Amino acid sequence: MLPLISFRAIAPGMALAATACLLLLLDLLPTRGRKDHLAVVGLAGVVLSMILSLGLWGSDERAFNGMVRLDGFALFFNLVIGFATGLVLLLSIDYLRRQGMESGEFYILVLFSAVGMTLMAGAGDLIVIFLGLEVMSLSLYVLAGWFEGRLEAGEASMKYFLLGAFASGFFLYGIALIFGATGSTNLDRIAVAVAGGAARDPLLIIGFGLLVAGFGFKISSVPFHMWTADVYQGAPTSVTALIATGSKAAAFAALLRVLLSALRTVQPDWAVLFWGLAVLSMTAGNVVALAQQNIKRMLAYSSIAHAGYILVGVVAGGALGGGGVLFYLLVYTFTTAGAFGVILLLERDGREAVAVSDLAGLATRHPVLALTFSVFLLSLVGIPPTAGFVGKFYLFGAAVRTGYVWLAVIGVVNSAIAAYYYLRLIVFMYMREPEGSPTVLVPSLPAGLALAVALWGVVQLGVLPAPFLDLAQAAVIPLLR
Amino acid sequence: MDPEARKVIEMGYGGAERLTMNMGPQHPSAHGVFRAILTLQGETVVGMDAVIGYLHRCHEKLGETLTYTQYPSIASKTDYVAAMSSELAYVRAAELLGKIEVPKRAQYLRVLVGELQRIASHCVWLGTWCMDMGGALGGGATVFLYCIREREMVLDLFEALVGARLLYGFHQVGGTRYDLPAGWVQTCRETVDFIDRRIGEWEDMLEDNDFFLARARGVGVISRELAQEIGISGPLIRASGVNYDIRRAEPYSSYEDFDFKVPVETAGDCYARYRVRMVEFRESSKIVRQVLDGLPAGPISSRPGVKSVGQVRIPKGEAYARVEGPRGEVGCYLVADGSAKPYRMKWRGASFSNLAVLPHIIPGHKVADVVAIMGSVDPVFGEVDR
Amino acid sequence: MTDAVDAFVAGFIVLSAVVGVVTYVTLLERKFAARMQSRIGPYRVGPHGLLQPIADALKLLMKEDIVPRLADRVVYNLAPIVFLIPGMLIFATIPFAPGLGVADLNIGILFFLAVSAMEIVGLFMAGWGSNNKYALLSAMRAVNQIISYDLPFIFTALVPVLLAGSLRLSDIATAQAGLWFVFYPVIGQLAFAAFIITTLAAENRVPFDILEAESELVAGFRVEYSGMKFALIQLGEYAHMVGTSFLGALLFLGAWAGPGPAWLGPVWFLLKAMGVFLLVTWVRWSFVRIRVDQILAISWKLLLPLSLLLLMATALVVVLRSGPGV
Amino acid sequence: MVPESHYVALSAVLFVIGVVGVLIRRNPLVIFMSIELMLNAANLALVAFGQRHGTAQGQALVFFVMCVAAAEVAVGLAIIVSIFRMRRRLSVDELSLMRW
Amino acid sequence: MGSVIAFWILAALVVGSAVGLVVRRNPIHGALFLVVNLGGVAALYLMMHAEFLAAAQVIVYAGAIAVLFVFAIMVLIPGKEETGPDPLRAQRWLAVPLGGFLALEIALVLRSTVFTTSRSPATVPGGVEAVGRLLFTDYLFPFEVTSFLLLAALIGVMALTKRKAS
Repeated sequence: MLPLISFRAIAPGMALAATACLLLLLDLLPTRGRKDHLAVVGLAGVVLSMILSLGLWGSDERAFNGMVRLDGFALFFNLVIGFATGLVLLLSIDYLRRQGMESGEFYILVLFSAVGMTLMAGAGDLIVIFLGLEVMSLSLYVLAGWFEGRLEAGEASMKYFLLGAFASGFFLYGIALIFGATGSTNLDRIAVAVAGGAARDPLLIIGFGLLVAGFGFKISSVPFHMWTADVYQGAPTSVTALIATGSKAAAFAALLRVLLSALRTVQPDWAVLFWGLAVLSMTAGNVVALAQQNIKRMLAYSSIAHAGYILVGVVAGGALGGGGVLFYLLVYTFTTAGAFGVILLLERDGREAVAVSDLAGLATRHPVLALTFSVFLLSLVGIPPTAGFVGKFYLFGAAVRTGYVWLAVIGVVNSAIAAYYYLRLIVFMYMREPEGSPTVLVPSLPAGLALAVALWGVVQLGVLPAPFLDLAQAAVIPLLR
Repeated sequence: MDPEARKVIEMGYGGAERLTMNMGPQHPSAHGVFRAILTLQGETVVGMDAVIGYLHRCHEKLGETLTYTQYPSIASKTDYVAAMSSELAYVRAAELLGKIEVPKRAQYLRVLVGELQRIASHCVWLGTWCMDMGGALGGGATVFLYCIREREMVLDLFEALVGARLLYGFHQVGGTRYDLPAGWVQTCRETVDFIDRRIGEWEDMLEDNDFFLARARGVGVISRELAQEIGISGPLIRASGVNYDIRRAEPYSSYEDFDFKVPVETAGDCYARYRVRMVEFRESSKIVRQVLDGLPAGPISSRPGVKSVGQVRIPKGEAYARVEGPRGEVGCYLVADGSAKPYRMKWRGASFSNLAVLPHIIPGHKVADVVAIMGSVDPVFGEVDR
Repeated sequence: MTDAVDAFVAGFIVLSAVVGVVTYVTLLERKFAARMQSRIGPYRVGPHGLLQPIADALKLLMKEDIVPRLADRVVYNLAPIVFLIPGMLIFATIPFAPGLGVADLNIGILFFLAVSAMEIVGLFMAGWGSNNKYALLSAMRAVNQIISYDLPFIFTALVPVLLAGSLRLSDIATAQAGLWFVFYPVIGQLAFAAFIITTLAAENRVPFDILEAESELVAGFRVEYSGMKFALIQLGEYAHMVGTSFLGALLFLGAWAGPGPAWLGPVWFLLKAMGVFLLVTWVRWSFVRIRVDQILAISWKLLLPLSLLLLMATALVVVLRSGPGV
Repeated sequence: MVPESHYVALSAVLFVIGVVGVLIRRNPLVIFMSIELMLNAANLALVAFGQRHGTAQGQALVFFVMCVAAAEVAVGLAIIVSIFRMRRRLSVDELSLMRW
Repeated sequence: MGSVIAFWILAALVVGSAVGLVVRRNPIHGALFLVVNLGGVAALYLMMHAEFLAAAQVIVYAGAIAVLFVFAIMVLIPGKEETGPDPLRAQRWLAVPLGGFLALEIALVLRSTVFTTSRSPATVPGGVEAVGRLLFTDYLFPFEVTSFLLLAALIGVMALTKRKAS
């Protein structure tokens, strides 16, 4: 029987994929090495995809024999992914040219990875999640090593690839075992089988464990985080931003969907597991971040810690926890993309300024940029009225409401620890004088635009979070039905 | 080949990794005993060292110990594929030194065997070159066998004339040692006509063959400047756009009597060298016919035939004689002291000078091109190493 | 259990027949090449040189078996066998007449393609194990070439599959009862031509024999082999070639179809296969070898798009022919 | 008839060997091959489970895994080869410019 | 009976080659073991009547993937084996407990109800038809995604190698 072929259901992803293919053709036009137009076209595709997502808001359907789901959850994540991709495209334009690594394939691969992310967000079947994961990862593996000729770039790419493929192996074996236990890879049918008693089957339990290992890698939660710092440091800063925001969001989307729609009936069982992962990630991430002297590495460990915070919402589950996760991912996307965007604009002695000490005295020479960076950092700490505060508030609030008080407490303590290393950056910017030649700002219109968008997001979500929170919670509802 | 296709290979073979590969002296396409030490980057040759001397037989020293009567037969052994030209160079040097007149008939006979030799030698060149490119187990072998068949017919002619098939001793100081046997002229005409037709067949077979063209065109380009700087000669320099042929530039042995064309190509690649030689085939047979038509009667030598080894004595002095061999300028430098043996002799082998161009043109080509270029240079190592 | 015995017996018979055919195919090729080159060819051993292959085999068996001191011994020694096995296995699925074959698998042609792709492993082991630069370079070339030509080879072989609507080789043969696929308008001829070209490449015959290119790489991957092992490699190569010829005859020339009683079928099949073989041989003895980069360019720029288009065109034809509703 | 559980057990053994291989080897190519071993084990399990459940779905899934494996190999080998061109020695542990 | 013997032989072959791959220091030998392993698994597919997969396995894995591995190894380390001091990778000690843990899991897996309940009697059609039909109906969407995945990989590899040429 032919499945229901619904282009509606895959419209946002199709828009991205079509744009990527269009870029492939456009890349062939002779343009004397300038590739800006590709980024602009790519951006248009991203915007189109986001508009389509908004236009489809409220639909809830299944297509292709349950392989694809079109629901608020998928659409919300399409928006998050759209923001992440769009910001990264904007940030990359001048940055790549500055590094002498401009090439049409970069933008194409960014879009390819975005397609993979939307696939993961809207997947109704484990095999689609797996394929989406691979589309995303393969593109990111290449992008991570984009700065060819730099040792750390190659190492980042290779480490990312080897560990990523290793994680895929676990993920796949997990799928195989779940298929064995339930006779299907479709999330709905798995849910039926789980409700029907397959939950106690060791096959399912082990399979699910392996699946979590695969997800854990992508969300960089401890103990699957080994790659994070190296890749964040070695990859081009704009790619780092994509890995930190889009790929993490997509992985959380798939994880959340599996947990909430297929395994909701056994929530107490997996909640314990994620409780442990959340605590480990938060604590380990923050503690190690304290010792970092490289801003990109520091942000990498911060991202591990944030994976822990988000996992708190996963543990809480339900509309409240799920909604908190979605909202926080949106916040985190703006904040992190913004923070990496600031770093990417700084140069010292003709190389990227990524050391903490490079920030010294930034406030006196570039007050606007320093202020922007401070806002992003404060949001990462979670200080009102930034978006980070609201996000954390709802995550920990959901945990408290569902009875995980200790988890919330650990989260808050961790936030306090984290404040130290974020604020240290602000201290450097405002209270230290630079040694040697000062760090300079490389002006770039597209990147400025990206920073403005990110800043708007952080402030908007911090000051007027309510409509977005409602949206996030509404998005989770379909999963819980 | 367009550069895109080259890139595919470079990508596949590990980039910076360099491999040193020894080609020869024991190698199917070493044309004897040439040794090329190739530095490969993937399939691409990035450096080449040529090693020669594996066939050194002290030929020049030998020349000092043998008399003017003895040596012409030994001169054959320098370039054993075109023995007639080497013999001629030697005896001409001796004649210049001794101011010895050569009868017209002998001059014509010398042109006759010289051009037949050119045909035979080019046959070997075409066959081996195709075998280098096409393999002993492929189309190359087919061409080789065809060419060898035709060369055999020329060798049959020489056998009827001299009694030997490879190393002749046809020339002697003052003329030639043998006159044409009865019926030889007719056989010769038929052979030349037959080979002319066969050359047409080869051209059809090769020039309509895209694979052959792909291997020959644009490969191993020798620029005009390089050709002149290195001092290559013969078909090689003519393929690089230099109109230089000793038969024309400095006629010897009555070449001025004959009407022939000196083919010149400008591309300088293997295909141009191939074209030059293919035209030379035809021009040679044209000359052969003219010789047969206009062969004057008379003595074949201004000196008596060979009676004793020491009968020729050349007065003191020195001379350099050169002739246009199939491979280019074959020169012989003689220093005489008045005795029956030269005091010093020196060969200028065409292959030796031509070979010197290889290290300049081979880097940048693929391994497979190395043998194609080598073959198109047509070296004979008896002449290189002497 | 009897099934197994039957299969074993059938396998044994086919294997013996294959070895016999392959041995004499070398003589056929040598005679054919000799004719092309105005020679006589082998003539001394037996009447008209008929015993020459046997003499060759005996000679090779008695020669000294040399293993280079620095060779990777295990790999080096295993390589000829690994090389030979696929050459023999490909005959397992070929039906020589209706119902006459070792195993008429329902994925026959896939089995054939899969097994013949395995040849590269043995080749590689030989190239690596010899610890010789010529052999190494040859193995590298082999990978480049075989990976490039596997795709067009598979695509062209799939054209008859589409036309016949089955992967089973006997079905493909019977589907040509009316019209041999080579006579199928346009598609048939193009596919057959592409098949012959890719066959040349897959079997490493001139003009695609860069991996043994004796004027450059002396003998390529088998430069260090002698005696028995050399014979095995040679046998494997010819077996592969004969097998592919049978495949070509089966896919395009109607297999056992031909005038005369049914029992003549296998004879017809053999004749057609030999026809394909001689076609390949004819090309082999009249072309010069081309360069690696040119070979790859031909594959990627010409054959691959062509075969892909051909496959799509065939699919279109099949759909149009059978009408909607499939 | 061999029960499917045997195949699953075999696949699990393969998987474990693959995991151990990834962890104890230093050569990225060998690590990568071990990962292929893991994927292969998953394939075997998928087919066996499909057999157990009486559906060809398992085989369809394996088809996708094969495609993924092919894509991964292409990208992975390109990455490894390109980084190796930068550095002569090829060992994961030596990539310690950056530490954990 | 015959199939049981065949299974054990193949199992031994597959496990042995896998161990060989992990243990041998020479990566080329490892790659050749990989070929053996993949071939063995293909034979196991045949035993489960998944003929199509068996053929695909040989063509894709043994024919292309394993060969690419061998090729990469030959390009990168001609003749060299892993040598030099072992810098003790941080997580290497994990191998033993993890291996043991996973082995324990196998034991658990085999006690799954899936194997203890009675088996569905229908034999699975393993031919191309069954798989093909599934691919173009139920799995149509993943099938199309696969083509996209391959395109992404293609572009990625091109991007990686193109920059090298320039």
